[in-house]
Amino acid sequence: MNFETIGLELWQSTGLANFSPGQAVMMPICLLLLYLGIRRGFEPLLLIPIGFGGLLANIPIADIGGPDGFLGIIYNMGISNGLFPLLIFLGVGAMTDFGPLLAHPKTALLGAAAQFGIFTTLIGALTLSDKLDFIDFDLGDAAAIGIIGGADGPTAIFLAGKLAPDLLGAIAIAAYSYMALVPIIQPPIMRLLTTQAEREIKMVQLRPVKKIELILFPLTVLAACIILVPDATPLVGAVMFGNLLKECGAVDRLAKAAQNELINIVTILLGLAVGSKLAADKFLSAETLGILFLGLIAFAIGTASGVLLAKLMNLVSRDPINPLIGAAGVSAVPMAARVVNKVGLENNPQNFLLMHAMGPNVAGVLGSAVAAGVLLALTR
Amino acid sequence: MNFETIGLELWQSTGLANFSPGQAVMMPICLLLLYLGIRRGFEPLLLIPIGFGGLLANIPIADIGGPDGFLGIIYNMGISNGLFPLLIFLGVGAMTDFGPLLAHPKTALLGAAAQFGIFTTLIGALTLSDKLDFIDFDLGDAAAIGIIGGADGPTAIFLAGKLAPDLLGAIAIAAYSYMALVPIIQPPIMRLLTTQAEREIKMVQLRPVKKIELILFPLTVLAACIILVPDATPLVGAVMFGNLLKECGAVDRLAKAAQNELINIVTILLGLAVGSKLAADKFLSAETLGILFLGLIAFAIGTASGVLLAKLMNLVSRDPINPLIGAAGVSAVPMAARVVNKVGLENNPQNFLLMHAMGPNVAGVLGSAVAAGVLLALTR
Amino acid sequence: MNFETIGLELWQSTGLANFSPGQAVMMPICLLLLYLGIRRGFEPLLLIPIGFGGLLANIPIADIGGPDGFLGIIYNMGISNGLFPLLIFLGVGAMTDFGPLLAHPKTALLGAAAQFGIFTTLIGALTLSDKLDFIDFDLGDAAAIGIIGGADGPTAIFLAGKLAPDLLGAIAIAAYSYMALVPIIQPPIMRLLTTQAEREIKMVQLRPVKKIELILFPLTVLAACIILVPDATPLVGAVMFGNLLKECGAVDRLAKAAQNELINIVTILLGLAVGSKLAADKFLSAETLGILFLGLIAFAIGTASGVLLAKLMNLVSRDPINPLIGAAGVSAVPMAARVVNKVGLENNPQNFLLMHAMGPNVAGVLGSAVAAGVLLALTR
Amino acid sequence: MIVEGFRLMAVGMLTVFAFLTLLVGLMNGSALFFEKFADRFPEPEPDGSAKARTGNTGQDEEIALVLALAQARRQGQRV
Amino acid sequence: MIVEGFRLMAVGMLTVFAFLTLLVGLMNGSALFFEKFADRFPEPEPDGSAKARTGNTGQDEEIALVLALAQARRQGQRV
Amino acid sequence: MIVEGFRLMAVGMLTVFAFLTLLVGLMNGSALFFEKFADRFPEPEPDGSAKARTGNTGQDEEIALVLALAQARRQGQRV
Ligand code: NA
Ligand code: NA
Ligand code: NA
Repeated sequence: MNFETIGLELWQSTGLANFSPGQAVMMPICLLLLYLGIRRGFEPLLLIPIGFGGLLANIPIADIGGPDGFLGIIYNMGISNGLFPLLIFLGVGAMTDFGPLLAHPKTALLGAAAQFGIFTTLIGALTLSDKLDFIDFDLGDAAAIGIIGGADGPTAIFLAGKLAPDLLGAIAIAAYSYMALVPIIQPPIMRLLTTQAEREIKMVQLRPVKKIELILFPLTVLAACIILVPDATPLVGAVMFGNLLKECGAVDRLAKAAQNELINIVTILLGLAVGSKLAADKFLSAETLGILFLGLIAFAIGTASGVLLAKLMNLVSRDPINPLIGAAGVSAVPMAARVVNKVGLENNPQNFLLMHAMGPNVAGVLGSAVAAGVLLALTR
Repeated sequence: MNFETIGLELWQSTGLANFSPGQAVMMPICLLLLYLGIRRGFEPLLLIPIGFGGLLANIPIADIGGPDGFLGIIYNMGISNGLFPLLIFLGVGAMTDFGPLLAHPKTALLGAAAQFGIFTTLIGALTLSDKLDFIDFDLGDAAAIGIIGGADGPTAIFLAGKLAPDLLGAIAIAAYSYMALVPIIQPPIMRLLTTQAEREIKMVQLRPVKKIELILFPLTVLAACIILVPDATPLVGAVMFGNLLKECGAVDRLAKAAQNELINIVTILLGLAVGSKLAADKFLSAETLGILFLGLIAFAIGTASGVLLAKLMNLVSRDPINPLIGAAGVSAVPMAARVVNKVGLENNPQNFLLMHAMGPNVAGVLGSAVAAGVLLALTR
Repeated sequence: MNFETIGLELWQSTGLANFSPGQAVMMPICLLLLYLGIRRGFEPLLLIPIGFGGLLANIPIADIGGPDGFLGIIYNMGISNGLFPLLIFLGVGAMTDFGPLLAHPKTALLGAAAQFGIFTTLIGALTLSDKLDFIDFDLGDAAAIGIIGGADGPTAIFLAGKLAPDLLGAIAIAAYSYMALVPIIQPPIMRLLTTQAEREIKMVQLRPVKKIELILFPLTVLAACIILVPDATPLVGAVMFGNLLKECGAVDRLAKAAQNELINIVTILLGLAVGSKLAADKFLSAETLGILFLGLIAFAIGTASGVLLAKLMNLVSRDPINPLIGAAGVSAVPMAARVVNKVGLENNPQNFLLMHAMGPNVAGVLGSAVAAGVLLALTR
Repeated sequence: MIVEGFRLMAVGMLTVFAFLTLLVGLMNGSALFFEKFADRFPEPEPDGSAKARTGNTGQDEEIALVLALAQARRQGQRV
Repeated sequence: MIVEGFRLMAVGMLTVFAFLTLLVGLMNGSALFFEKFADRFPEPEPDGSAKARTGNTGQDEEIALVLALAQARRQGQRV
Repeated sequence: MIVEGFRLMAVGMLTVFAFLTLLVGLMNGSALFFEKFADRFPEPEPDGSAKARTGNTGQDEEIALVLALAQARRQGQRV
């Protein structure tokens, strides 16, 4: 035993002696995510596990995000194969009420228009990759970046896990951060594209929806998806299975399990595993900046597209649609619908748009799942 | 970009253009399962997930039931290795009260007699395979088909997953459907084999059972199973571990977890994964018709055997046994016991047989688990 | 069909005909564990699943603990890769209040001193292996045995799963049994090393702790661990992630999931899987006796070290510390803190030491996790 | 490759609109159908009596009741 | 192979009956035993006081109480 | 190999003490810091109003309320 040797050995085994510059940079970034989640209420259910997972993944020596590490094991158990995002979607379906959409079907089209942001961003990513030497996205990467515009965490994680696993960390963070920032991103665009008169439009009250319609709805959606976009059926099927459990009334204990224990446990595991992709060597790159920039564009264009289609529909439709609700088509359920409600109330304190906005809001979830299916099929 | 090419490509990527005839036939069959589960109350906890899983498994292109698909992944995680049925059994054990059996031990024999349906059906399957050119069952297939007569979902899925994975879908559906049909299948047989006088037999009231007997019971059963049929110990052990958690009183939080979150989550996953075996190429065959036919026979023979043994026991026993309770020996807990109660009340409105029927009912679970162990050992 | 052959075959398939002597010996040992858990309240949440798992693992023919058996599958799913103990630790973190430690930081050192038992025992194990021909421990084995002195189940299982899987059964049983025996092991040592006057020392009331301190605490601990002992971050990180979920106030549904469904389900699975290591061929050996003996030493030395450091601190500290609380530094949360409280009350019925003892108690959890990290790094 | 991006946009937006348009049609059709045949699909009462109808719940309750009775009887008759 | 089926039936039904017969014997034995030595295995009171006996629950309650007190104290003393 | 054991003890106990000593320092520092700047980190009220501050809970409640209202409206208006 040589004390000098032991001392040196001790020092060399510390984290301090082994920090890479990248890891040192990532630590405050992950702490920022935790701060945003805890203090600012930015999607805390996801950003807190992701941020903490990011801390763990950037610890020197321990290699917690590696294939034999704690987070790497969870990643391989449920992200690389797509299982966890689908189980989350199952729980989301079991918590979602599609009644407002059934009460006013044509607002579903607003949820289609908002997906325009996805594809514009995809082209933007390819252009960026083409113009800038230090950024390099292939088609799969571009598709996974575009899906940020879907404003749907599980869809983005599912697609990124399949098409661009190295970008998964940045994509997930962009998706959840911008979803949390919807109250800041959307209102200026909504105001810019609408007149005061349009924002004051009162919509006709929603018709009552029958229980049998609610029960058949998940099967209807699945049928439409099978007929037109079979590649989207894993995502759409998971949501709709959850929704059938909820609506059918015969299996309440399974519905409650999907809404609670299943989604909570999987959220913890999924968040940690996504955090493992914040390891410095993957996250710290020009690509990440590009992804954050492109994600913002995606949200903006999606919002604008929804609003503009609503205005277009008013040209041909009998019952007027308040174009603000088009902004909810990006999904970001239920935040975007709340933003619509808030902007509506600013213009007319008696104009409650929340339920009207829930229609395009949930349709946007289906719209992005379908877009993800198309992208998965055509870029694989 | 050529619009004609895109149009063709789009069309070729639709589900409509890719439906195989088999898949088209399976869709209404799966919808029927959902209808039976939701509207008719046919074992909804299982048939709804199975039916929905069947829809997903028959979607063209998506290959959701394949090894890399959503359902295929779940299947390989918990059905092919037997884990999910055992965890369900653990939860079943944590929910089962063996008190009625302890209060009247000899009714356990009725749960043994009812297993005669399993072995008759096994021979029937071999005979069918022998006589009909278009049906081909090997010994393992026949054993897995026979176990339908055990009227126990987890046991049937466990055994079929090991011995006849290709037939798993048909076997699970037959098992759960006939369990739901017990109120239709059993009463005619019960009435045919008993006289009015027999059906009116009143049984002596059950003795009180001590807590210590309930605590020792799971260990007693495990001991008997180890001594005689070690091959059945995974199934019997899982039930009895769950029951020990429930009865011992020292680990209520584990018992509640087994009764709720664990069994609910696993039921969702197991149901979906079993549904993956409804893929047309596996399900649509003469074999499936054979299985449905044989399964019905199995239930009928099991019922008859239970009733007949009860009559036989009355020849030698002091305290008379109402032979109706023999029918509960098939298991199908607690449906078969309820049927016994109902038929009993038809003949004597003061004769409550439910608790008396619970004895053979739960003994039937053990009986079929033991039979499954024997079959597993001798046909592997 | 030859009846004699069938009879012989039947007999040969029974457990009775196949019991190995070792298996026959293990059965009463496992029953003893169940008895201790159920009737004596010895860590029932763990010892009941472990004992039952041990019964299953020692059943002849069935090979339930083997790689394709029920328990073997669970073992490979979560013990060999360390996942289950870490998830348990996550739940433990979500249930632990570090307020008492924050209120009186320097008592953390008592949780450091108590780890002396770990390393003494390690050396003891190496000495035993050196002196006795029939006992053979390598360095990894000795480290895993030493960690019994950490008095922390998940840490012990995590480390033994990595360094000495064959000894896992004995190590887990020693750890949990001695944790349950803390009320018997510790008081004599505590009384021997302290004077009546010392045992009557009243400590100053704990200062109030701010919410923000509680929220930052998990991040502080993680930071200290990253800086000094990155190898311990999987264990420490899991506890602290759970604690952050609890304290941050923004994700109550995840915190509740970690405290309930996640930890309960994982406890069931972990207990059964640990039980699989009670298979006779691994458990019945001179090594097991050695482990039980060494584990007891480890607890005793850990207790003594904590008490002695408290006395030493009183020589230099302003506010006096009741040396009894040093005994809580072994962890065994919260049993050891309760023992301290009880011994304190014996000497002064007005002297409530429980909250003061909780500080070293939870610090001991961190201390043993750090020790485990060092051992993992240096013996691998 | 940017050209490929425009192709994806065309295919993708077409598909998304086709899907949701089809869904609008199906939802409208379903609404009309159940409006027309409302008498053949009676709504469950708002007080949740629908739940009582499903075999499952009712049956569990009955069994639970009987088991509780049995337990009480056992405990009451204890010497 | 049908012959093999009959062999399975013989072995299987024998085993099932042997198992459940053994179980009947063990249950009857256990009932007799605990009847005879009822005084040495007192039944827990029906009001569930048995649960209070297990160390686990009692201990958790005590700890929870103390923790709650501590929390209250901390919050009460806040400036 | 026993020598190796003593080496492990030295390294291990040193590390454990270093870690917990560092932690003591950080905890004391944190206590001092938040004592000094207590005005800039107001404590949430003991009645748990802190929870109401996090966007999440409040938002869920609002949505839940609206959904409940909508459901009630739907069921009330049913013909
Ligand atoms: Na969307
Ligand atoms: Na049965
Ligand atoms: Na410890």
